[in-house]
Amino acid sequence: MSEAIKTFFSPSVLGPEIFYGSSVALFLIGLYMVLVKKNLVKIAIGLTFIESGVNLFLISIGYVWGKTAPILNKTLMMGTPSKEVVDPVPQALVLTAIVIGVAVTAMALSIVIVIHDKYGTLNISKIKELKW
Amino acid sequence: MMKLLYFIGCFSGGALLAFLLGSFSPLLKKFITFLAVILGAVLFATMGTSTYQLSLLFGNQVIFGIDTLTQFMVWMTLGIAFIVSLVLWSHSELSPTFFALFLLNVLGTVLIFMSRDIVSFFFSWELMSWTAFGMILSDGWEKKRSAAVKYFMWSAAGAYMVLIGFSILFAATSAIRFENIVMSVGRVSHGWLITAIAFLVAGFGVKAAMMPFHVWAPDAYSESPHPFTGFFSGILSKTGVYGIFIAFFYLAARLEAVPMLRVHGTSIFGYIMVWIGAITAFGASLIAVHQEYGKKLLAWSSVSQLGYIIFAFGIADSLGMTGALSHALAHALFKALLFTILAGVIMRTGTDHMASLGGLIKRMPLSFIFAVVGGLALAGIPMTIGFTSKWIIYEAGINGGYIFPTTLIFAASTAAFLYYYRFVYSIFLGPLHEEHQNVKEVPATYWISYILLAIPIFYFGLYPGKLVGIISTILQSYNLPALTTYTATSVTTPLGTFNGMVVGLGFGAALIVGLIVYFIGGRVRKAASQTDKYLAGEVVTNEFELHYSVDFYRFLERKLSWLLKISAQKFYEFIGELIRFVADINRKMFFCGNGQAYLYYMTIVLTILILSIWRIKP
Amino acid sequence: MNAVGLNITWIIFMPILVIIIGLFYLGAARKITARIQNRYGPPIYQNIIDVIKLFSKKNPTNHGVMFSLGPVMAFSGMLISLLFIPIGNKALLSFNGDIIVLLYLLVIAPLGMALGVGEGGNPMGTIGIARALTLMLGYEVVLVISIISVILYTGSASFMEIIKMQSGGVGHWFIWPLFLSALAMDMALQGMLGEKPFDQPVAPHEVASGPMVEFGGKYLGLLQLYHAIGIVVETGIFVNLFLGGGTLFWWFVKSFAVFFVALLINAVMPRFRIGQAFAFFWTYPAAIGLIGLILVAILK
Amino acid sequence: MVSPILLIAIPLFMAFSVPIWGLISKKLPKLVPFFTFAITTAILVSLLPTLFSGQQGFNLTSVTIAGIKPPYGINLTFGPASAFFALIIQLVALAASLYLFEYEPPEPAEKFYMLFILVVLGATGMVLTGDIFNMFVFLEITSISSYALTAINKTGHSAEAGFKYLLLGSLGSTLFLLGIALLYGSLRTLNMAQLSLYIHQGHLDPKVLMAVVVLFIVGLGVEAELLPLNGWVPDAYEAAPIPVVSILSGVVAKAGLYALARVLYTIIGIETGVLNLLLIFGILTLLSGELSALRQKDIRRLLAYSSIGQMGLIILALGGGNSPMAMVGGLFQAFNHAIAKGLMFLALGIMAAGFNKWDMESLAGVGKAKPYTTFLFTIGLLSTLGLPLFSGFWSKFLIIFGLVHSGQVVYAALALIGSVIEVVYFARLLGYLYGKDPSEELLNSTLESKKGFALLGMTFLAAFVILIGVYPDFITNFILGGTAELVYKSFYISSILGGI
Amino acid sequence: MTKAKPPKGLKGWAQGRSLWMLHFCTGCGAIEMPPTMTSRYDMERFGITPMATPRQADLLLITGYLTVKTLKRVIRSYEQMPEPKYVVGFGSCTVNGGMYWDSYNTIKRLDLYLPIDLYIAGCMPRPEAIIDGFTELIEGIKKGKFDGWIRYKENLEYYKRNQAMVMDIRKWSLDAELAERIWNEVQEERRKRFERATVKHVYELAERIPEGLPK
Repeated sequence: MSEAIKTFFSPSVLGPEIFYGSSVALFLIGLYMVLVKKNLVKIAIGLTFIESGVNLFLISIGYVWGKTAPILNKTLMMGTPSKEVVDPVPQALVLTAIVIGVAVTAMALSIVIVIHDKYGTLNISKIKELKW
Repeated sequence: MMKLLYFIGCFSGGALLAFLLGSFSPLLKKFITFLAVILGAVLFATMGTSTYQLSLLFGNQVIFGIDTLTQFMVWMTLGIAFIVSLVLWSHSELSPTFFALFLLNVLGTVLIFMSRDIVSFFFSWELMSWTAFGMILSDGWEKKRSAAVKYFMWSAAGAYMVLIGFSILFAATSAIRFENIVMSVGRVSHGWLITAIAFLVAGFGVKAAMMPFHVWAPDAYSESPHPFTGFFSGILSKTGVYGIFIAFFYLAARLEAVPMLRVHGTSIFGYIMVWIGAITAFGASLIAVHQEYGKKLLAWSSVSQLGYIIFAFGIADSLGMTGALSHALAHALFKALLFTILAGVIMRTGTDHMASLGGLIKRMPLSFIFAVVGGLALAGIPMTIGFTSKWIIYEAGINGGYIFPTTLIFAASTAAFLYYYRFVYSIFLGPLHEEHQNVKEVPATYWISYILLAIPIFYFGLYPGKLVGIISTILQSYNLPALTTYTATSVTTPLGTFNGMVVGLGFGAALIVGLIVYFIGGRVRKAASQTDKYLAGEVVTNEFELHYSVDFYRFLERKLSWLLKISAQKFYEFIGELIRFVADINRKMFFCGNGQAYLYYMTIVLTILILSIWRIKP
Repeated sequence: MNAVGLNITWIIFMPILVIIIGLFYLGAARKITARIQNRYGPPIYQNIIDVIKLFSKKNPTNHGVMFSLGPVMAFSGMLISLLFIPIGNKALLSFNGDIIVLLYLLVIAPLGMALGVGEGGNPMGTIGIARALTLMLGYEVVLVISIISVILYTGSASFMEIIKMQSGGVGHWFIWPLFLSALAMDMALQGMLGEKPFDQPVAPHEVASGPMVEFGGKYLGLLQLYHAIGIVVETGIFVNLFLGGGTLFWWFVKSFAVFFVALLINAVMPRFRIGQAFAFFWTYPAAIGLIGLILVAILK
Repeated sequence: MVSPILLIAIPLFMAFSVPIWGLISKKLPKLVPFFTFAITTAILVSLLPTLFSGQQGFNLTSVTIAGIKPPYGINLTFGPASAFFALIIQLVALAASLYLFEYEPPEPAEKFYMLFILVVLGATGMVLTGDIFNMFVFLEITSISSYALTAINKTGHSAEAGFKYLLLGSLGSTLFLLGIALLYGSLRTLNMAQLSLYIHQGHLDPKVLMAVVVLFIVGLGVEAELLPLNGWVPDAYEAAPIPVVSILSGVVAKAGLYALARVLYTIIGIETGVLNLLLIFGILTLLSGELSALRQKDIRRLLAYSSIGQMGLIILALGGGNSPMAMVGGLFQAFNHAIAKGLMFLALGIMAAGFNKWDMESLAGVGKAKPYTTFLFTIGLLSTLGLPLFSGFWSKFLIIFGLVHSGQVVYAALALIGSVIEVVYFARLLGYLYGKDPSEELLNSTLESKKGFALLGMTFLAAFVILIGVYPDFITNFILGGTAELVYKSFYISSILGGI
Repeated sequence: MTKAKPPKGLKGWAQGRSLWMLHFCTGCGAIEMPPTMTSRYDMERFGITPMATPRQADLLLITGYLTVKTLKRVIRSYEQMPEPKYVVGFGSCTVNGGMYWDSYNTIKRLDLYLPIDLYIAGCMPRPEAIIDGFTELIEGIKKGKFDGWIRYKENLEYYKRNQAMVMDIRKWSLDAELAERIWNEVQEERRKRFERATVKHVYELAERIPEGLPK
């Protein structure tokens, strides 16, 4: 089963473009939500979409087909680690970025709650008391 | 080095002390100001002609130097500053800030004349500009705001034009000292040189109230604190004149070399300045004729007189330069005198609305006498310094062949009689108003300052050669053409001669003859009362308005309305409207308040930039 | 030494002579005007009688020190101007000042009078002064244009130089080459002399003789003297600039001829309104003068 | 051993220990920011002498973290530029923290202080770090704390402003992250020196490089208040509490500016033509900011727009980087702007204290009601206008000279037109402040004498303004060093990587 | 105190030969003046010219009847003239009221209020008569015969009292103090007379005829 999946996702079939493509797709979906949707919550979700797209892009940079996770164990210590594991740095980056993304989303949603309390609406085009 | 620091420290320390201690005692602020000016003058006297270096920016040496021109201008400045500080003894109501800013202003003005490099020049220039603004505001009230803002805006615009001119010169020559710029100005291309000098002249022209950059001047002069106005109009405008002199001196020789710019035997800049000066003088004096407020009238008159100076600078030969510099001094003296007198009148009566004044000769005879003296100089009557300088300017204009501008200048001078008579008549002559029956003469500080100002006015009028001598020395030290045909009492130009002493003695003798004839005539009867006038047998009471002073030259105004309608003010107001419109559009577009719109802008910028990447060739 | 002594004597006697001749001018003016109007007219020395009478009047009203000083200053100012204009090839003081100096000396007199009138405080007097100054703004421009064209033509602003250049007979007078300038200046002269159609400042029917309204007795006497000198000086400028000066006799003949032209115009013309007069000066005479000036500038 | 790490470590510790202090005494958390910044400022000042040694006249130290040397480990760089910006941040933060002594923050107060310290911490981290991803992290720390601080009032306005800020800020930082990803994907390193070296050696496709530039400019432009990305600025400045505003303009914006300068100058390099972009962005930001302020009635918004204009001027100066003069002017202006704007906002806070109306009409005549505060405000204002005797004069002078020197006369002229507009609205503002009589309400508001500590902090800033205005050489060495560090890539690279 | 005398000799001659007149064109005499001044009779032969203001004038012409209202202005103008000054009355109206003898608002005898130097009789006098009168005036002035202004000064109180009978002199007199005093006296007198007034007295008062003649 895992072999089948492996084959299906192998570069010979789809290539690494699938990751880039889907990250761009995520980014664009997020952008669409952010730019078109009027609901604050949807906009917040759009932001997370964009973030996910960027995160996917980041991690797919470092992914090398057929290598293992960058966890040092005895097997790896025997050979040359750099040739057998994927690049560990993007993974670390993505972990950090995800955490940050969560924080931003939480922040956004908490502000949305306040806005809903005070304005009674979530429509972004009605929330413009501060202007000019 | 140390002397310069003492000099700067004297003024800035005085300013600090006046600011800090002034709120405790009004006497202290006046005393400190007075002392600082005197001390500064003493220090300056000990400095002689020398050069000082200060390490200021990035360890660069900025240069302050004193030469004959500097001495001339600085003594003028310190003299008028002394007059102002003297007059200020009677003005406790002004805030300590005013006194502090006044000292800083004097310092800035003096440093302008002393600076020998771009950095220190611009530093002093800006210092002088903003302190003057502060002074307008420190005395400030509701209605003065617009005048102050207008002044500040224009002086900033002027300063920035100067800055651009200087920075072009710097970029082209990599030198900040004037002497180095002169040495390497040959490397500058013609285009840049013309741009630089255009910016410089326009920038200095703002300060010298050159049309069409004059619109700030009447308002600012008339709204500035009354004792200070004489300094403001007499000296601060001269910094612009000085700047034009400097710009021309350092760059004109280079411009002369450009053949396509030569018109009428001189560079086209000179020609343009002659015309601008003439139009400024003529237009401003026509406007001055129709003013209803004394300060406004004198302010427009200042603009007009500065037009004479610009006119003379444009001619730029020995006569023109001499005329310009001597008129700079003349204008400083008589305008300071007239503004100080007006300050006294305002102090005593509380208004400068000419129709509300009148008949003050009965209560303030001294002020009247000196108003006549100042007016004689303003109108350019022989025996006063005003004639000496104007005469040289006329001769320069005719001698240089600038016939039409000279005609305009003459007309401006005639218009000066018109507004001057209106000024002195409406304020001092005519019937005395009921509410001014108990007005007192100005205090001693005032009339001492009148006398101090009147002495040089007459001295240089009777000894025109002395004035020309001073200026010739200055011009010779700059290797400029100088007028050399003069004796102590007379000046000779290619066209004619003027002997101040002969005119003075002759007029004195004529006056004696006139008085003898007068006393032959026997006794006179004093008028029974103020209303003892011929009014077709009618008797009027004091309440009846007999003071002919509103719309004094109505008939003239009617005939000239087409000319007076042309207004730079309206043009600038249109520009201002336009800018406000653009500002509002900008504000409502980029800061519309909708968070999503901001994201749109971000996306658009991102898209445009990303798309523009494809244009990059690898 | 002798020449200097003569000069000083001349300087002292000249004014007296000019005053008397000026008063005769005024008398002649009245006589001529009367004859034009088919009247007999007063004797030609009538103005001398008037002056004597005016100085003999008692207790004219005085409104203050400046009021008294005004006519004195007017008289003295005219007197000093007189010394700066060469009369009959006699230079007097005119080596010490040129035409422009004279132009500004000429201003002292009206200014003094204006200050005196001002202290008189009569609104009609002030209106007269305002009119006079407006008129002055009008004709001064024309005058200056003409004078500049003469200076441009000769290259000198000194009277004696200009007169010297015109020596050698009628054909050398500048009125021929500078005809347009001379014409413009003559128009300006009409305003300067205050003859009709430019007598708005003193118009007796409108402002009760304008500036003179409060002056009586010796004040008026001084002003009469001032006026008498003024006529000689003002016509003298024209004579010196355009008619080539001349010996004493011919100088006064020419001067009177110039005045006579003004008188003829005066006798037959009504009065302009002040605005019209001002506008007139800035249109036709100024245009004529400018054309003349341009011609000089081109031909020179 | 004093190490630059302490500049980050101490605030981090203090920030999270605020609740503990709160347990001891309710009043103690108030003091924590001040003491934190006092300590960090002291550390910074004690570190300054090490900067000015060595052959070039200045020195750049690289501090490794956890013992792994760059380019493999994360490092902090402590050079003149970093130290200069750190100094700006610490000075403003110190003055603002003094203001907090008499300030009643919105509840929960402890979190307010915590976030307050975190913003400064993040900004300090941004200017000190030598690793680009680390910079992203610190950027996020700064910006998330700023969102929270902006919205902390819990009013509708503050929430709205906070949300707008969050929208733009998070999208911007995501784009920044994307740029980092592109760089890492191409060059496989995150160390800035290494990146700089590789780019300099031409290992990067120019198109990718430009894409990275675009992403960085747009990403960091949100913090640096570039034109179309600055919609949040006036709103946040209007809605946030005054100490936060001074921090936003003096600290956050400067950190964003530093990041932009560091990334574009050191990593990308000016030879790639980024300067034109900066010039265009700069001039548009400048003109838009000044024009928007022209008819503004609310003083907070006015200052916000003015702040935008000033940032535009700095960006413009950075765009004139062909001439070191403009660059020096830009950095100098960054310093002046931070100090002066911080001063103005703090003074404004006292002017409107106990009164809470911020439009010109209500505050008219405050010069008579609260003379000393208004005096300090005026000093900041005059410095912003670039008038002599105040520090702003020198920076504006240098910027214009530098711009013209680098051939950008038109930009210089446009910038000066913007300055004239600035003069107009500030002069009008001064007219209001001094020209009228104060209203009854204003006279009855909180006295300025009750705000002694805040005034102390502001006096401290004002003293800096005047000191530098009178004697600019007090700080110019520092700025020259900073300029050199930013512009001379080889020096930076060799200092970090130990020679090439 | 030496008594003032009219000028003689050169002064008198000049004064006579140069009479500047201020003509108060109150009645039909005004019609007779233009022919006298213009081509036919040409008064300017004698140096007589019209002047616009009393300050410059020597001669005050009252050319016809005077109402009380006009009288005030005439007095004011007369007092403003410099000395020596002469007054000439034209026609019978100035002598005794003429055809206005019973008018309620004209004055009948001008010499009660102003010192008249010369009357020219007639209703109205023709230009020939006027010329004749002026010639006599000129000759008289040359000889120092006319001294009206001196009489006016010496009998000022008398004239003022007479004037006070018909008008409020306080406002119209140059010498304000004297006018005030006389006015108060006259009013006091009047009040007393009203207190003991009968109908007959009231009629008398209404006629308002002053008593006595100047010495």
